[in-house]
Amino acid sequence: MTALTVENVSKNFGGVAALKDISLDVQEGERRVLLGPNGAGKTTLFHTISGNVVPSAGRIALFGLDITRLRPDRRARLGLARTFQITNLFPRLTALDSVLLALGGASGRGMQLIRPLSSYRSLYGEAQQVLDRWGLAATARRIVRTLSYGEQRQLEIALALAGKPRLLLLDEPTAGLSPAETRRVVAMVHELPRDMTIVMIEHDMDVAFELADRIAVMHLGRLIAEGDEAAIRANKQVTEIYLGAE
Amino acid sequence: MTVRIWSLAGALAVLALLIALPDVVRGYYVALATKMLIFALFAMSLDLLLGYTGLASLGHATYFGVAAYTVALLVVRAGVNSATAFPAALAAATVTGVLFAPLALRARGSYFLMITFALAQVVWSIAFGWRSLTNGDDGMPNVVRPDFGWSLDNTVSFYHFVLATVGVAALLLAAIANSPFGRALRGIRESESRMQALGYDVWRYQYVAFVLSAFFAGIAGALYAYYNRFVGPEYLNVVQSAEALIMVILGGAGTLLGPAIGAALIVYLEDFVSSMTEHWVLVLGIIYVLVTLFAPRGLIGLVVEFRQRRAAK
Amino acid sequence: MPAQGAGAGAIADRRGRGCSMIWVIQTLNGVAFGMLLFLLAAGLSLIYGLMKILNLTHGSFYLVGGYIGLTVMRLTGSFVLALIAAAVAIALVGAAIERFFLRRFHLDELPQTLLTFGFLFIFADLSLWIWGGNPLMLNEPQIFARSVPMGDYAYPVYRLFLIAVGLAVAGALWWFQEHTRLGTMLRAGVDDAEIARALGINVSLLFTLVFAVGAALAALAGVLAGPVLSLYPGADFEVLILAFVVVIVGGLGSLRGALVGALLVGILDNFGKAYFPEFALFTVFVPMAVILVVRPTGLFGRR
Amino acid sequence: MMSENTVPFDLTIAPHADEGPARRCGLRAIATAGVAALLFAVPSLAARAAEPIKIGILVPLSGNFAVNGQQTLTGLKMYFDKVGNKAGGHPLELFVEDTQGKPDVAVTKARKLVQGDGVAVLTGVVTSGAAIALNAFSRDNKEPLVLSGDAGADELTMPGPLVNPYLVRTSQNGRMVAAVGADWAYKKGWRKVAMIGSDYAGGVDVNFAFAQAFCRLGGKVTQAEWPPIDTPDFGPYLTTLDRNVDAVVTFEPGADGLRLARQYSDFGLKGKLPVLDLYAGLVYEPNLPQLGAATLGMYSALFYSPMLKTPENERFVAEFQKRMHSLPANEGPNGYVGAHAIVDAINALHGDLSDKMKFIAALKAIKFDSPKGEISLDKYGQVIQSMYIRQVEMVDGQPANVPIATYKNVDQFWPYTEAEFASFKYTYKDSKNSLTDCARLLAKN
Repeated sequence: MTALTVENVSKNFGGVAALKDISLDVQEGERRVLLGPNGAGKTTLFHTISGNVVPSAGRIALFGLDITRLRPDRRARLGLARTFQITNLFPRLTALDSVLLALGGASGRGMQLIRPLSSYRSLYGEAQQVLDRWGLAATARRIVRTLSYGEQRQLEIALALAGKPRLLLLDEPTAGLSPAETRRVVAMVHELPRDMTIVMIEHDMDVAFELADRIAVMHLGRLIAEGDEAAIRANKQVTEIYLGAE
Repeated sequence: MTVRIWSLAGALAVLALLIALPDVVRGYYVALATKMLIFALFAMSLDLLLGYTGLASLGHATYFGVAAYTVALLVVRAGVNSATAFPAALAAATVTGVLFAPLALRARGSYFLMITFALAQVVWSIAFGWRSLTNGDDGMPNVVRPDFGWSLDNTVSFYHFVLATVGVAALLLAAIANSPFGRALRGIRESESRMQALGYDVWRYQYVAFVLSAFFAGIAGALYAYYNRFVGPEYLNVVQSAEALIMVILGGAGTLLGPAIGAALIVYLEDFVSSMTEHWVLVLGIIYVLVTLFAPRGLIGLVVEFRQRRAAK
Repeated sequence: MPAQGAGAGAIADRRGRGCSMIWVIQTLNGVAFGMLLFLLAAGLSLIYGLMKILNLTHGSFYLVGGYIGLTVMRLTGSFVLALIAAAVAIALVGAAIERFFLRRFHLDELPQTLLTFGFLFIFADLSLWIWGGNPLMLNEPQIFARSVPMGDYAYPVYRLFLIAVGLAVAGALWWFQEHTRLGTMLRAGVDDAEIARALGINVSLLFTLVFAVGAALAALAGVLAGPVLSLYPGADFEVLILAFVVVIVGGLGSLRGALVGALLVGILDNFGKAYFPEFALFTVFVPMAVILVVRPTGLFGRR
Repeated sequence: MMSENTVPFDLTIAPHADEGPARRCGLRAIATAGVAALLFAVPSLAARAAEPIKIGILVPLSGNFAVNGQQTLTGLKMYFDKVGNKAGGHPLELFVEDTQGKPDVAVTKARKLVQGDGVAVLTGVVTSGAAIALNAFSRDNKEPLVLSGDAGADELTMPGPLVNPYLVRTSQNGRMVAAVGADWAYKKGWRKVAMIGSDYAGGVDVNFAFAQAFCRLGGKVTQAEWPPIDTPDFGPYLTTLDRNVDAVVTFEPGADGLRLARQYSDFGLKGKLPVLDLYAGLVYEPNLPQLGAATLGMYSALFYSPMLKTPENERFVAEFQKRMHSLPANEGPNGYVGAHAIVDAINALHGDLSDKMKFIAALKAIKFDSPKGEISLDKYGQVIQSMYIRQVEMVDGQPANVPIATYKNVDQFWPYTEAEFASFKYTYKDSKNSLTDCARLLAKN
């Protein structure tokens, strides 16, 4: 089954075209990496998929369901989760509280007005498990603002995973991390269940080739190449634009 | 766990002290304490919006004033029983919130502040200008206090009535703050986009918070109409809204207890300092500046910081 | 001649008097008032745009500036000296407030609000202490202390002078923003403080400078408004509210927005009061509410 | 830091405990004339006889009405000082509280004065909103209230929902000045006038009273403009002003008055259309030296003029100038008369204020000469006094409001009898938009 369909999507910002006629199909369980230099439009494409930006033209479908005009939170409840390129966490909450929020969003229990959250024992257990699983157990009671950058990037991913999404969008999960931290994140992704579909923006070529089933390359708002590692390595245009630039 | 026991014991001690207050201090201070309680609730209601949801409103006096005016109009103009007017006032404040929230929530940050302010000014203008109904700036005297079988005309019994009402409202607010809904509001305050990505319908949460906040402000407003036995357009004024904001910030936004303390402190200081010197405005101004410098997260923020620092050691 | 052309006394007739001169006068009134608003709002808007500070002390800069100008004017008799003294004194006060207080809470909204509110209180009481509670009227310079005939009416020359000053300041600010290095930095800073820093701009100095200039503009407005609006306790808050309205209508952080907003508010208020007097209480706030509901970021504002 | 130094929430004060530190500071100490008497008093009989009578003064000392509050307070203190702060054999102790001009604060402070300090009478009060709120407080708590400030809402002293047996007003009421102004205007030969009135309850009250009295005589208001309070620019009103009238009648207190006076001259209307300024907001005494020639020739109606050539007034003006370095306007004399009334009533009862109704009766029985002229009260406790029409002239090189006509013994219903006044169908509350409609204004029940 096709997990994600992007059909002829374009986006203009005040006359400047950020996305030009992008079409993309991602199969269920596939690991897809988006490559491309800065300004290629990768993050904008992510925004149109997650619903933060409404495309000027084109259509987006999630597991066969048209989501082009849905709000981000509706898409999230359909099983789509994402991380942000610039860390987007809850700076003044604890790591545990953050995960609790992530679990609550998926469960739709957020509109409970009176019963204290602390009485939802099972939820707490689940949240602690999420943190344990992704090596963040020690951070549970710490205020997010005080976590190290690497821990914050890990928490980004943990939050996205808490709701057990079917499609996960990772926006440069390893950007700015030390080699050791990068390896930890790569391991994290490797451990994810194989039926989870992942689309990921990545600058680090080694990481990209290690994780990807297929790779798509963007340049100046266009999709210029698609294929597996070998096909991309062989693609002349990609070598010129992207690899050459490194 | 010991912390929890201690805070429970502390809360009970404070409650006992509040109940026994009329036996300890003389009449005037009981009345002043009543006013402190009412404004504590007003500030806490705004805290739900400002401190928890991250929406700074400069029009919160609207809901306070609409409730107060509803009580006065029903009691003085329509001759409705004063106790019946109370739920009607809460309904009026809530409905105003229901109507204004969609307009205000079109914007965020400083623009939200401005829209709430603009809407509040319109309501103030109506209360001020519709003389045949509201008496304009002369205000409406002769508001009767409700009678639930025992008279509230006495300072002490009215104090206990307000204490009970504000107490229940504060418990409700605390429950909301600690419910999954309240936690979600904090998440929204910290990052709207992240909450959306997690599947929260952010707008709906903000809407409900806005309306709840209007409802609780309405309780405070209705109580204030009973307290003074009159209403005037000052209740709806931007000065009143600004004062509520300052109470919240001074005490510590997002803590409920902080804004309550901030409100009580400002009510007390305005009364106390203005009896000592006509330059009480200057004194209050200096206090605000000093508090900002030494406790930028509000008075409660000092305590929290202290605790965190000790925990870190 | 308008008065003769009008039917004797009938109000509907008088309001509908199809006389162009009244329209000219009303427009001039609106523009003159709008120019005062522009001087006030420009600083407020720039300070917000660059530092994201909603400066509640801005009205105090206006009032105290006006009072300083009045004192200098009464001591020396020179209007120009009054303007200079007020602008310089308030610029220094503004710079000090930015440097020693607001700076510590950069981008931290709540403490900044409490701080500027505290200063609003402090200045309000100090000026009541120093200048007393009676409304005080500043005298305009002798050359402008007359009226020119306009049809059946007379129009005060000083208001024409206000329009000229407002246009000159708007022009100067525009030139500064477009054609000087500092102006470029300012625009970059308004767009994105990070970019500004990356460009090697001394953001810290820029902040102080902009805050001081904004404060000085408010002080100028205070002195210039003195002969028309007079100075009195409470004026600080009144003009703060009006300046708020202007920047909301125009959009925060935009010089063009401040100018258009100021003219719009000035003219709407004037014609509203003249032709729909029964809605005089609403002439300012209802248009503002409508604009905000339709366009929540004002006419020229960005998110 | 805060909680220790600045918040001594005094939980220990018992009902009659000694004065805490708060009591001794600032305003209170300045005003406490009885302190010396207390210090030297010997316990027993002497002490009992010298037990001070406490008087609570409620005036705005901060905010927009601070200056009016200061002037009223000065007037009050001048008279209390004149009698050596003694009345009926008792020292007088003054407790001053700042109302900020807000009704809710006024009531809070009144409660403090009555329940905390135990004052026997409340006085002062500048704004009508505060007066109406305090009136209810006084009625509910059976606390005598002597309105000696500007607060002029008519209904306070008239039969109706606000009736309060514990209230007297020695200052004025809104309509008395306006009704006299209308009479004088008609006698001067004016038949058509335009009105500019500040758009608040007091403004509508005053202008309505003028229009009604003017209509009754045969005159007509052809236009009524209502600028909101704090109108920065009167340009729109002045340019649409009806020029085809005999005069312009204004009511614009505060900064609005100063602005209107100035802009009236700027727009070239001065000299073309005479002005009758009800309550003298434009030609307020502190405005005159600032406005110079702009106000020359303007008429005004008020219950006082500093230019009155009576010995009472000349003494008053000299003393007032010594204290305030300016000429008194309306507030100072009002405060002075209020204090005089309180002192006379205490004297009449030899200092025994235990029966409040007797105290009120003694107040209503007062009759004396004052800087304002002869003062007495009607059965409702409302002042009966003289009204003056004044005109701005140069006196010793300074513009001044010189009295040109006097109306004696004007009561609150003037020129009507109480019965005729009560027979009118409409009140000011429902008439803001019908001042030009004489038939409606004069309609009877």
